[in-house]
Amino acid sequence: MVSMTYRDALRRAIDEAMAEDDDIVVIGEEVGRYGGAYGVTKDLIKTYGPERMIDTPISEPGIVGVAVGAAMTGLRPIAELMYIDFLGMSMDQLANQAAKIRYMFGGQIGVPMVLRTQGGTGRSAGAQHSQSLEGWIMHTPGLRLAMPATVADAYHLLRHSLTLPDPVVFIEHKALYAQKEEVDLDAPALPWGKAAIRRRGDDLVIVTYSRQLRFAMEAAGQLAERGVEATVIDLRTLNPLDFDTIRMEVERIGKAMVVCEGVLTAGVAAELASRITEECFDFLEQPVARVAGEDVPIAVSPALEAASVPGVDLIRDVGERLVRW
Amino acid sequence: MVSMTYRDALRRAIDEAMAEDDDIVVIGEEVGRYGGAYGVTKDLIKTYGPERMIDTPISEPGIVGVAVGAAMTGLRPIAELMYIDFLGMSMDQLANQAAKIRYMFGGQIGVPMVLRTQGGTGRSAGAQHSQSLEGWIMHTPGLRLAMPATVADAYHLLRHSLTLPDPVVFIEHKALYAQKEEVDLDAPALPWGKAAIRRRGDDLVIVTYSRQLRFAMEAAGQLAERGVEATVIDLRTLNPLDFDTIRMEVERIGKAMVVCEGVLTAGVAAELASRITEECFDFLEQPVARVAGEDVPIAVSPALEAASVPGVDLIRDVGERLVRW
Amino acid sequence: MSLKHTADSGATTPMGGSGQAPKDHNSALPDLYRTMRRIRSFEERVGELFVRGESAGSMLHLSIGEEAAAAGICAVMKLQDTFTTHHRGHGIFLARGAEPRRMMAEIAGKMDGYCHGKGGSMHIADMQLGHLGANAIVGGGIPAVVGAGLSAKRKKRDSVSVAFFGDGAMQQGILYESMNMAALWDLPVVFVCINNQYGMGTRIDQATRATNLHERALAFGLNGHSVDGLDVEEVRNRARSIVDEARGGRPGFLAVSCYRFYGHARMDKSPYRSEEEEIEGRKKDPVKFARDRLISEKLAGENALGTLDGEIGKEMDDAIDFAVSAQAPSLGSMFRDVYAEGEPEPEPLKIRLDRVLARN
Amino acid sequence: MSLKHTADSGATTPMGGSGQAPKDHNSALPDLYRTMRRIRSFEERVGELFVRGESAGSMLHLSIGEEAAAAGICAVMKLQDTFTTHHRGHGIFLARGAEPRRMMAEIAGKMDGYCHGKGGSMHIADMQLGHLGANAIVGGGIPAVVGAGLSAKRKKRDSVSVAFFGDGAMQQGILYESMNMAALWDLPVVFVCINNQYGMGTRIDQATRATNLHERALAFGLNGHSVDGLDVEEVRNRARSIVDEARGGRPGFLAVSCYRFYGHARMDKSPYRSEEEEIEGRKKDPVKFARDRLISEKLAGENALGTLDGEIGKEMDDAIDFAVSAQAPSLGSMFRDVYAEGEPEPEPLKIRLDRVLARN
Ligand SMILES: Cc1ncc(C[n+]2csc(CCOP(=O)(O)OP(=O)(O)O)c2C)c(N)n1
Ligand SMILES: Cc1ncc(C[n+]2csc(CCOP(=O)(O)OP(=O)(O)O)c2C)c(N)n1
Ligand SMILES: [Mg+2]
Ligand SMILES: [Mg+2]
Repeated sequence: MVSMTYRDALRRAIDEAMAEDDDIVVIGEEVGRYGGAYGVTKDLIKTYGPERMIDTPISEPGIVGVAVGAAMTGLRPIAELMYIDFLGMSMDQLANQAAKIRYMFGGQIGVPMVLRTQGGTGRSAGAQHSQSLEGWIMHTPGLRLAMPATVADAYHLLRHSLTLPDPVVFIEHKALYAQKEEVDLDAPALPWGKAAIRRRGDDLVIVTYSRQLRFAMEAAGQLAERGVEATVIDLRTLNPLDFDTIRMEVERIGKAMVVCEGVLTAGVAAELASRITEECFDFLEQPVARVAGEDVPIAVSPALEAASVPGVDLIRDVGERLVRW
Repeated sequence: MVSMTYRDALRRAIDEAMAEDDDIVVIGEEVGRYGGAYGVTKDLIKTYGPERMIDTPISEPGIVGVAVGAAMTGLRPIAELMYIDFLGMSMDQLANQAAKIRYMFGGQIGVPMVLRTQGGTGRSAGAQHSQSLEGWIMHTPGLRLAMPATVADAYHLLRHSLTLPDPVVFIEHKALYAQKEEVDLDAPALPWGKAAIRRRGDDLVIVTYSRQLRFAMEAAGQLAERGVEATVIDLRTLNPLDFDTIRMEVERIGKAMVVCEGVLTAGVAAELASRITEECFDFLEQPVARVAGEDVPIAVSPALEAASVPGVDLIRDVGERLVRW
Repeated sequence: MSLKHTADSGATTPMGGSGQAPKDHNSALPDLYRTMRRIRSFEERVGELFVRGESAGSMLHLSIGEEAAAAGICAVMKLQDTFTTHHRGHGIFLARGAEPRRMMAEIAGKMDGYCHGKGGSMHIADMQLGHLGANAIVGGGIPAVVGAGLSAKRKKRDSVSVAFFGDGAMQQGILYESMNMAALWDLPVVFVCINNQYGMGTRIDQATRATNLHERALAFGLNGHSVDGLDVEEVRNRARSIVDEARGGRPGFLAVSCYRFYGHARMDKSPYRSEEEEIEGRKKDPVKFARDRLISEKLAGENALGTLDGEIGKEMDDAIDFAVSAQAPSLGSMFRDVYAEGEPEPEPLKIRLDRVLARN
Repeated sequence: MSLKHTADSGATTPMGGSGQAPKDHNSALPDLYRTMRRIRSFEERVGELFVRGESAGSMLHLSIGEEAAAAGICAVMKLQDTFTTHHRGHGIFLARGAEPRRMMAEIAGKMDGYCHGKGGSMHIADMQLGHLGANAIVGGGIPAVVGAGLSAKRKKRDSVSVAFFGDGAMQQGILYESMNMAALWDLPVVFVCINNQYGMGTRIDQATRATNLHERALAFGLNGHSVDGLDVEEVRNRARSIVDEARGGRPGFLAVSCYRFYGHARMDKSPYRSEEEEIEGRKKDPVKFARDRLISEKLAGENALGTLDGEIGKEMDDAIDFAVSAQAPSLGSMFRDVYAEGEPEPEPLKIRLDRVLARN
């Protein structure tokens, strides 16, 4: 066991994968000399040189498009969008090209690329640098979607993403980079596509991912002090979605809450809640509670920013009311 | 009452609005001389000239961005994306600019523009010209979203959109343009934001919009022959969403199906189903059935294309099973 | 990649003979003519397929009038080279050696097509021939060649990647991002703009003030040129130096001017341009120009050419027959190839609904 | 629009006197110096606000070293003109006449800021001053000026719209789409690239091979120029003709070269460039250059300038005090301004959950 940050685990995953697989190149703004806006690729250029740590101009549509072409011709690019908020510029290359190429071309070829990016609130960065846009990705067939919440998963999910035949959107959370955990990265990991049960209880199921897992775990701890025991499921990947694990727990317990940072309407929380409801209807004592971002842009004001996404208190209160009702 | 196509109703709405409001300009590819790829703006250039029917280069990000700037400075642009599939190129200007400007700038100014576009299957146009991407829009706070299913609504919703203070994404369906109905456009219309109950029954509620309304109505007709009476709700707008109408019918009937053409996962059907479930849980005898597009890209093969989105048979069968169960 | 096509590698001479293509300038013309004639005939058959109601949809964009760009540029590409095309790419793909049968079957949306009926005319591709894909998004296929150029450079493949697109795409920002990166990284990449004067109904001078298209490439540091697309040999010669220099790491740009003989797609009757203009435009016929020159330079006789044209016509008729009688894809194939083989397929809605509706 | 700022319209002279700004060339310098000095002092205070932990976040981009672009270009804009800026736009906004207090309050995320604490440094705007908004998306604010140009032309407002952006945005495709449309439609629009040599940690020659930035504008048919950003009078003169021609319908482009004195944002210590380079770069100090010239040309004495600088310093200290003591926005304001006044606000999650959890 070593103590490691989420940032360093990501870095180690990239480093090891690049050492093993010569075809991996990193393509993005400030990924090389600068070492990444959040330091994830720091110093990798010293090992792999500028040919593999490719600093690009500020050209988001182009970056993703270049990665698509590279992936089709034998490389395994890690493209980076500095903020997921820039997805709107790249969505054509991602959703119309990367996601559809295998299908449109009748299975002739795939696009084995990883699009690394980060999202979420926490830095007073305002409406254009704080979004959680995984909903757009989850709604796009052909794209895998990984959202690690823990240090170990930052490592394992990224390593695994770099072996997959199809494009993976890999979304980190900006507020997690400095998070430290004791990890043994050589211990066997959960398989790709499998959700992790981070805590077991009999009163309530909380389904979540990415940074909201931290809040959910803290809320679950507070709930336990009040005699409410929650199961907390960390989805790890949204595509594939491990519904079996959700089903098992919801059918066992009968009460569920889903927690996402992205805005409520037509987002991931809606998918999770409706899927749970349609598949576990007869087991549900209560409607699934959706806890998600408010349907507003994110303000720069730290107070407004924090209030516009779920936090520990809200999760705890909703959990308590779900169970006590 | 006159007989009119959806296309002509749209055209009339634009024509009348432009005649009344000098600030309206149309900005898009082939909107002027050509008259629109689907003929909606045919000959309007004869009345309004190239200064108001502005043919643009093929520059989707730019087109939306230009409309944003025009809307902020006193015009009321109707920007056109020839296919909603091109949204991926324009999403930054739409979601990061148009949708957020009023909020980011503290309410100083709005972006009163309408983004007209069309989506859906029906022309063997393949994966990049057949999508239903309203889910991305509905998941973006700040954007209004209208999706007319009928000829009268094509007219009324577009007229109303052209009076609103905020950006409206107005999505037509390519398979509806030639649809003809008897309409009296001078008769009072349902208010903006109000859903229409297109058929009343006591056995089942079908919630839908755009072209799927046609299929739902036909399915409801077939269900009636089998003794099942469905209420069919046409949402007309997804933002605002008239949940009161849905609630009233679902609470009365207890069985609901939602029908969308966009892909199932994390789309509009998920929002509608989870909203219905969370608000009407105690009235539901059954889980809400989600009928939506398959989680695949759209193939060019007409057979595959048709099979990948809901049709009359599927809606009818699901309706019957929901009720008989 | 194993390639079979009619590029530099030679193979058969156009007059039906065998052996290496002659090396000197003039005698490449028969090959080029044959390529262009095949394109022309193929496109005419695509029109016929549509009229017979056997095409998948009407979004069929014919490259009649643009054959010299396809033939001239593909002639200087090598086996290992790759490319992407726009929506009007049949001719390029044929010039590269595609099989008309499989192309026509794809255009008809059939199982035996290059993409098993999923891609159609606008999303046809073939990795065997280095065809990284046609694209229905104007400009959408452009950055991929920069990625392919990166691969080629890194893997020392000595291959060039060529993006083919129309004049309309000159107004898409992604072209400039792509050219800038290609220049910055010294990539073996060529950008080819087939300037047929129109983007749908918009004439090039209605889309931009800057109609000397290659000047934009120069401003980004590329090796930029323009050439008239009437004379295929001129196109080929111009392309050769550009492609060769690109292979050496100096990315290039070539605008080939020509005229789109017919409507934008099958439903378009081009009401936005005059008949006189069309008559004038169609005089810029690269197929006729090459044929006339073959005769005037005594490289081929009228009879031999007539025979050749007839053979090509039969080949293309056969492609139609093949396409029409080919099978539609099975419904089950709908869920295939969303993800790689071996990955679980997306669950069909009906199975999900069965489970939900028949619960417990 | 009612505007109050220090542009062409004159108003107060920089030395604290009143009356019209002098009309001849040399004597505009005091005005320009005062504007630049105010920018410099303001930006220094922004740094201080951050160090004191009173700023909203650390994404604060100082324009120290770039003052001549802001002052020189805003000096030739008219009351009715509009503009957008990039994320490094404090100086431009100040040059246009913004109130330091309300700016600083916005940067602190407070209710009394220009955007009531919702926009912050990167999304500040003021319709009164024609500021259509700063933008945190590199290139994101560029096409809006084309739209503003359309409005101006259609409404015969005789106003120009100016997009300010960095050298990094020169590699964003949307710039070319925007320039192309501006040229095509003869719009009163100017594109101003403030080339501070870096996009974050990437030096301009690491982002492009084509560092003569204005050549790209020329290739799209614009009136393109470059100017050194050391001498504010030179910038102003160059800008004047470009802005004037734009007003007449000939869109322009101006690249102003300068040096970003400090890190990209507050957390960046610029490890990617050498100390020598920074020392060299900071020698291109437009504020010092103008101050020296004021003295050498006897337009102002050392004492008067010292007094002026001191007054400006106090003004900016006051802005910090104002910002620090201003109120945070109320939580309820979170739901305000998503849609226009009078439209229903989005339902807060807690209200929804209350209903769901306490049903019947
Ligand atoms: C991004 C995008 N915008 C618009 C269209 C619609 N469209 C298809 S082809 C075309 C014209 C393209 O013109 P050009 O690039 O010159 O190619 P050509 O058709 O002349 O070969 C347009 C506007 C599209 N398919 N993709
Ligand atoms: C679309 C987009 N890509 C990347 C970023 C991250 N980013 C912010 S500023 C910046 C550098 C911009 O450089 P330049 O345009 O030269 O402006 P400067 O910071 O030098 O003023 C980058 C990469 C962003 N905000 N938006
Ligand atoms: Mg063209
Ligand atoms: Mg810069």
